[in-house]
Amino acid sequence: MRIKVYLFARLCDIVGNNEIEREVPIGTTVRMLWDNLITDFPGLEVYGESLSSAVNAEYARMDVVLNDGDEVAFLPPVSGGQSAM
Amino acid sequence: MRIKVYLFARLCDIVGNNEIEREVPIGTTVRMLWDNLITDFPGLEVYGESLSSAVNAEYARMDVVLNDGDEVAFLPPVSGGQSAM
Amino acid sequence: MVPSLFLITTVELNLIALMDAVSTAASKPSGEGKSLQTGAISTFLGVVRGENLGRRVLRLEYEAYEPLAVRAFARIGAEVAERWPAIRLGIHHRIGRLEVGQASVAIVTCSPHRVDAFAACRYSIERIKQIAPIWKHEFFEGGDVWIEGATADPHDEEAKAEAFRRACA
Amino acid sequence: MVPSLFLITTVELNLIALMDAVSTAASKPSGEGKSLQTGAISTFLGVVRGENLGRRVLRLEYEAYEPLAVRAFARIGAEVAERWPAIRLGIHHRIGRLEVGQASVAIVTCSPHRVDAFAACRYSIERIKQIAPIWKHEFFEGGDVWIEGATADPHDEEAKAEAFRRACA
Repeated sequence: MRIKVYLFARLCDIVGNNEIEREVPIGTTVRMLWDNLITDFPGLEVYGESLSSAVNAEYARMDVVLNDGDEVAFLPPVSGGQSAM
Repeated sequence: MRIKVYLFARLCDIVGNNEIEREVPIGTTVRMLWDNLITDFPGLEVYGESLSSAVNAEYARMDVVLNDGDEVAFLPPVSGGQSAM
Repeated sequence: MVPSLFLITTVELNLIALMDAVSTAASKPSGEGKSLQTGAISTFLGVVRGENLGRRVLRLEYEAYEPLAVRAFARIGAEVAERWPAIRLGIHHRIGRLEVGQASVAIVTCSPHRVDAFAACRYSIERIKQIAPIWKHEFFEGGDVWIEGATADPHDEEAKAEAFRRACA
Repeated sequence: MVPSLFLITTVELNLIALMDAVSTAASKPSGEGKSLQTGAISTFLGVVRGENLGRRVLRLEYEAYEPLAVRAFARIGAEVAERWPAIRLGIHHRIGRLEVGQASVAIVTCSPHRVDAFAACRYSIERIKQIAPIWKHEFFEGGDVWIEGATADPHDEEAKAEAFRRACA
């Protein structure tokens, strides 16, 4: 299956790209896709605990099973709103 | 002494004027001026408990002694701000 | 022209102009607290509702004892500055005839942080209702009535405490 | 043209346009809740501060996952509507390069009464910080850093409860 992966903020810096494509086998979950990315980009690993993910622009749990053509986004901790706490 | 008296909102309606002048003896307090007004305009009396007063555009207690030329304002309960509670 | 921070006016309120005035005002004579320090702006607009207590409201007429009202706003400003030293505040209140949907009062607070901006803005509207010598005359379908709220007493510490409580301060 | 109630934009935020959009929006499909019922408008603007944690801030760059951010705003709108049925809400967030003094986020709530307008506005900024997929990159004198706040989880009921608590709701 072909999956489009979006990466934001520091994750984009680490990977060097805000959008990449991955070929994954049927049955792959968001978590498996993430682990797969870590193999190529070990710098991502520290985000394992604080990560959020979305599938097709909806928040999704890491155990969601992917479908061909899905767009997966990995989101580091967010900081929208005003400039300071 | 000559005192200028300002009346607002319902008080103005009752007196029929938002500004009147009164001659009062030396030693007159805001309270005495008010009682004097009630004699002429008995409709004011119900405001005795909920009244505020100001002398020369500063909030003042009813026991303040007036000076010649003072401007005294009698203020019914206020309702500034937005349109409803 | 930068408008006054505390104003009674018969013309339409201009929230943006008030925001500009507040955000460029220094919170201290030294110039400290200028816009470099603004991280949060909270505003409040009171608007004439078309309904009150089940009555269909046609219009309101606001009356103020103007010089005392401006001083009451400045007093609220001093109370806010005492509690939240970094806050800058502006209050404009409109008087005269107001139609449904028009704004009667505009409040702006600028602060480094949002917590104080919200609390000071909320505190200010509570205090305006308590101590600003402003009255409203409601014209509704079938009659009219002067709305009478609180007996104005700026020295009533209990009222002040209640305003802080409502502001969650 | 009336702007969307929930928007990510690269251009300067227009608070007045957002207020117009929110105050003319019906809170219910029936048309109930239109401007006749607006008695209070609370707004919040987040502004880029010139100082953060003792650092002199030069500028910020905001990035968003736009489609999810707009949905997150709409989700906050649904949470607000559930708690305060009469409230109407709008949220605009700017992304891209922002200079000190520029607004990053604008929130508007319209309500019959001020209590709910303030609470819903405050709740919304807390929720934006919790669940909106938006990041800021701070460029300060001597370096730059991605500011990382909360792990976004819209289903975290504890975070939601904390936002209600901060809103004094």
